[in-house]
Amino acid sequence: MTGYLVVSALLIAIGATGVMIRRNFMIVLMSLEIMINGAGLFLIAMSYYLGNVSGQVMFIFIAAVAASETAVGLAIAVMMYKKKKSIDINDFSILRK
Amino acid sequence: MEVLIAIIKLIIVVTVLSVYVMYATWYERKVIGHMQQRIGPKRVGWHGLLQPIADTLKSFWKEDVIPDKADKPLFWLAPALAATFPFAAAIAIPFAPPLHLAGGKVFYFSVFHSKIDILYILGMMGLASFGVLIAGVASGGSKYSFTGSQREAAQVVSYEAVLALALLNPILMAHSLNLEKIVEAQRHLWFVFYQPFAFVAFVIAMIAATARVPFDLPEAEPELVAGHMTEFSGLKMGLFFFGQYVMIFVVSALASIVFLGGWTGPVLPGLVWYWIKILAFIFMYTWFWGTFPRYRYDQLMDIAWKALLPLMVLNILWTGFALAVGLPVL
Amino acid sequence: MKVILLFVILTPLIGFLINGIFGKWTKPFAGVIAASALGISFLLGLFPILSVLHGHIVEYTYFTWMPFKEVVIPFGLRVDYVSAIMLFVVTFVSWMIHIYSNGYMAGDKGYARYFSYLNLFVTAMLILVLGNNYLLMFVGWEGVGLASYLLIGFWFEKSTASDAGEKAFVVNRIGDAGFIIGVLYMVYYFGSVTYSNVFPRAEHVLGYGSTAATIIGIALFVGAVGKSAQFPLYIWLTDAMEGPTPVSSLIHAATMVTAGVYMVARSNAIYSLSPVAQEIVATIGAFTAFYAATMAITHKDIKRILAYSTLSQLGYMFIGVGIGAYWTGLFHLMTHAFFKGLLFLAAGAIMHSMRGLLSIDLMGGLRKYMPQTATVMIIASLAISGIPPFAGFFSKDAILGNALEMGHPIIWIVGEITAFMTAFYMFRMVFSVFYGEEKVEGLYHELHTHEAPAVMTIPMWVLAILSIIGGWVGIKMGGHVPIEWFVAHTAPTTEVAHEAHYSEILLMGISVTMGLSGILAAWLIYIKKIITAEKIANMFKPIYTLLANTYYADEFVYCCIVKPFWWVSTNFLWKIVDVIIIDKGMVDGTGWIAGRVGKGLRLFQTGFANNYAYWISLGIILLSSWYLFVKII
Amino acid sequence: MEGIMFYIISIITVGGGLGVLLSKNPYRAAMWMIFSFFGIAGLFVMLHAQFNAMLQIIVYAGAIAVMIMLVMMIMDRRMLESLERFNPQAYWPALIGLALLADLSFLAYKFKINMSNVGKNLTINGSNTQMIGEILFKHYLLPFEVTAIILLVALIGAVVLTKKDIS
Repeated sequence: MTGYLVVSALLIAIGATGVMIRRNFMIVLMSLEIMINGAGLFLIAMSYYLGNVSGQVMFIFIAAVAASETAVGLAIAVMMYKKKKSIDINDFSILRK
Repeated sequence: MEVLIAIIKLIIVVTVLSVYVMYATWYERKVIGHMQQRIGPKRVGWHGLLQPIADTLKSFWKEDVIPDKADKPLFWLAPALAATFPFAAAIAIPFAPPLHLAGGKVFYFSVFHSKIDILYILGMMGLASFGVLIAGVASGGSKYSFTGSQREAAQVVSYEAVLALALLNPILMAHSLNLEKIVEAQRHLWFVFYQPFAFVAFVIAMIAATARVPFDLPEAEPELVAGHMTEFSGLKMGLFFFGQYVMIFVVSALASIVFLGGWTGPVLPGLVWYWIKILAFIFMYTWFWGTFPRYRYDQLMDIAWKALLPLMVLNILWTGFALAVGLPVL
Repeated sequence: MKVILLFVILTPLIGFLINGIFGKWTKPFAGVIAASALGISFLLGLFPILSVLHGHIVEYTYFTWMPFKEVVIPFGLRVDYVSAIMLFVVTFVSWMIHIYSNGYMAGDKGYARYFSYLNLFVTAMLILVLGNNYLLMFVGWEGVGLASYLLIGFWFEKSTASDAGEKAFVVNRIGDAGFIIGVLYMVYYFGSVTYSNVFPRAEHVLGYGSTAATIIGIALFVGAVGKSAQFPLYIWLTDAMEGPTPVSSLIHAATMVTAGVYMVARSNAIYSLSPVAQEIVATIGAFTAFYAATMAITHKDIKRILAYSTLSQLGYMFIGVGIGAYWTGLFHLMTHAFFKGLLFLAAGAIMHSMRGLLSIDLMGGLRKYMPQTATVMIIASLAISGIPPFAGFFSKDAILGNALEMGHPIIWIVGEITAFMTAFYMFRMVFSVFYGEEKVEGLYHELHTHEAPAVMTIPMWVLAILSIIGGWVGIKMGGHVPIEWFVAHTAPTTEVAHEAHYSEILLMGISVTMGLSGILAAWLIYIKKIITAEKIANMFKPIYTLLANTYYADEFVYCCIVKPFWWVSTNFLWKIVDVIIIDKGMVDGTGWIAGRVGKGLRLFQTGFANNYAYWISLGIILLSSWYLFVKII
Repeated sequence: MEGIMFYIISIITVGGGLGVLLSKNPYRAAMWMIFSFFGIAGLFVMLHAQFNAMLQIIVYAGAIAVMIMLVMMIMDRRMLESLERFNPQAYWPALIGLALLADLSFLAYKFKINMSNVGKNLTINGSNTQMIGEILFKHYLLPFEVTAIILLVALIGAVVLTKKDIS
């Protein structure tokens, strides 16, 4: 069991690091996906070890939410690209002002 | 033991599919030739029967050109993926009705057999487009390749949804995702009679998902030369063809299993029925190729999003409702 | 049968979908589609009705609608002795009105929209009638509310129409709250809302005369008051006359407003347990009957007269169900659906040929121009006045006779007086519209007043025939009254300890006398002109003004409810709560605090998305560390 | 046997993740991401969650990845590929990531549950799909409907965002 949980922790950590250090917005989105998958893996592993299928059901919800998150994220990316001709995350700082 | 059987099956499937693909090209050229009042391949062998072998051999000896600006690893990866995923989908397709052996055992004529066959096939079909996508990216800035890949991506995303929704109706009616169970559920009447709209939508979506005429926009010759395959040559290009033809086989088999009752049918043995149906679909592809003009790109998208998708959603609502309250579905 | 019953509901729904979605294309035959959908629905509905007549209650559960832990609510349909009557009345009268609408609405630019709404309304009404549990009934209840809102405000360009739609919606909401409370109580006590589950156990669970039964009864009755426009919540109905006239006929005469009566009759098992609730129902019914009749006397607008008379007749129905003789209420509901539907349709025909004019002051001698409409109008008026052998006589007499026998003499007296007034105002209208001389010279010529087309007159004639013979099921045959015997299977009459016996012939005689004297009075005043109406009005000036202004009910609502609200809103909510507490204290205060805090936090807001991620990650680390070190170690 | 399988698949999964983290070219990153998704699907199969494994492939690899690729293809290629790999000050966040990893792994190591039900109750009549359906539409009906609304909102949001020029 620990193995699965460690893999899940690794994925979450990798995803989080990706979100923190990458500059390319598309890769930030991908890192988010990786992170979500880490969480999903945790749920499925727990569903297996606890003998309760609820975890798998939760994964379905996670998948749906991940899909919507990607859709909105990509829409933002497209809009930002239209406006700034760039998807460098450091250019996305209009909220600062 | 089981692993051994699986490996043997795999080898057989590879061989059969390779031969099938070679002769599918011959068959298509013949049929399209006759439709256009030509003869088609005639020189190599009797009625050109050896032509595909000659073609295959030639593609082996062709010079393998790799553009300077190409992204090398991806350039290698693209044709490999384009051939692998359709093939991965094909291993779940049975090649014959399952054989009931003595002692209650069942011998399946498919390499991979599970309770969720259809989901597996859908997943692999969705992935099959990656080969094309990467081909565009890897070709090193070739406009033709890039545009072709772009179109393919948009087309696949749209039609994959239609395909899945259309499949959902028979799945609901059969209460199973397993191909054998679905065939079993159609013992009395094929689902095409219950679900004519879903069948039509599935046929349209399957042509679009395999990017053939009249939806072959990713490789529209007049505008894009050869679309995503422009920069590829020799064996690599052959692999793209292999992928596409295997894909056609997969969707044809899926359509005949899910909507036309697979190996059920009167008089003739199951195996014969099954292959008649599959070959009919493959003939349909060629027929469309010979007769239809290509759609415009916006029309393609309109068909998917404005016509097929709402129609299928309504269809599913109706099917689910009818099944829930015990009405006849049609 | 299972499928047939479902399609009784589905056919109007399909009609609604066709006209609603493809209205642009189906416009030329939208009316035909809608009417044939209703026709099919009616014919299919006959099968379950026949089955009930043979003594088999039809009930099917189609699927589980809402599975909660203990309370499982199914989606099921039920046709028993009560709902069979409703099913027949609703589908048949609606069908007639759909056919009639083909002529009435011809040329309107919202033709397809109108018919889609009409079909939606019937769908909702059928769900209300056929559902086998209270929650499904509530779906229909709200569905008819929605459809009536859409239909009343059909000509939404007119601000009065859209206002009337909103008013109907808002007033109904008060009643719905009561209904919901009743249903929730029921869930609390029974753990179920299915009829077949609740009613047999009602006596066992609640007990005779218990507070719980009274609360449920009253809460449900509040819902009925809203939907059936009884005394305090009746104000929406008269305004609702802004809709097209067939809509008034459908919604405000035959179907929706009777939903309350149906619901009380349906819940007979609960009402029978609570004499208090019954008393309230009957009293409010009697009061409304009288109160509305007085208002009908002074009004000059045909549709308003009919609206008030509807209120009055609904009051009669509530007397019927309130005294515990449920069959009388349902019986009157049925006959009323026939003759009041007919009256509204005839009024619509007049309106159609008078180009929308409705005041009885402008009409007179219309009989010569519209002979058929005049005939059916007189038949319907005779029916509502309770003249034998027309339908209204039997049902009204059954209600009043039972009221007296069950020991409610005051209600009986009020009912008889109301019967007199009913006859009077109905024939006041008939005489001033159809008899006498043309009041405005050349008006008819100018308007090209003419008889309505056949597509409108035929449904009127069908309803006219039913207005005559519809009451005959109330004649005693072979020792029992057929309709009483029929309804009593599902809704048995409450037993009373001391049953007084009065001579039936005498009671009938009194009723008939009341009706005839009302007609006579109207004849004397409006035809013979022994004394003109103005003179009487002047004689009782204060009362007349009061009545003509509908007891100042709208003004009362405005003064006592809207005004104080207004005052509290301006003086307290706005000036003190809003300005001082919320604006100064909370909004500015939070802003101030947020500003202060923000100044500190601004250091963190670098505007780089990555930096935000650091903090989130640090938060996760802190949380997991806390869990690790505090919880586990 | 199973242990070896687990290690191979874990290496694929984590390797894919690292590929996303480290690769400069976003297209290659997408490929690595798909690689990682495959690994996770494999892990799901090992955990007897066949339905979710297929869902993983269809939704993540088939739809989300294709969507990301599609959006990247709309953008200017040279701009995409010429971006700097990391933020200028990437050391601190990398440290935070490492700390997160250490923390979570330690948590995973310390985590103790009752192991008496391992692998049970995951199927009805041998079908994982049916079990999920039973639970999803009976116990989680409301969350399911809420999810549907979330998807609808995201759909509308995405359309609005891409359609209007916000200035």
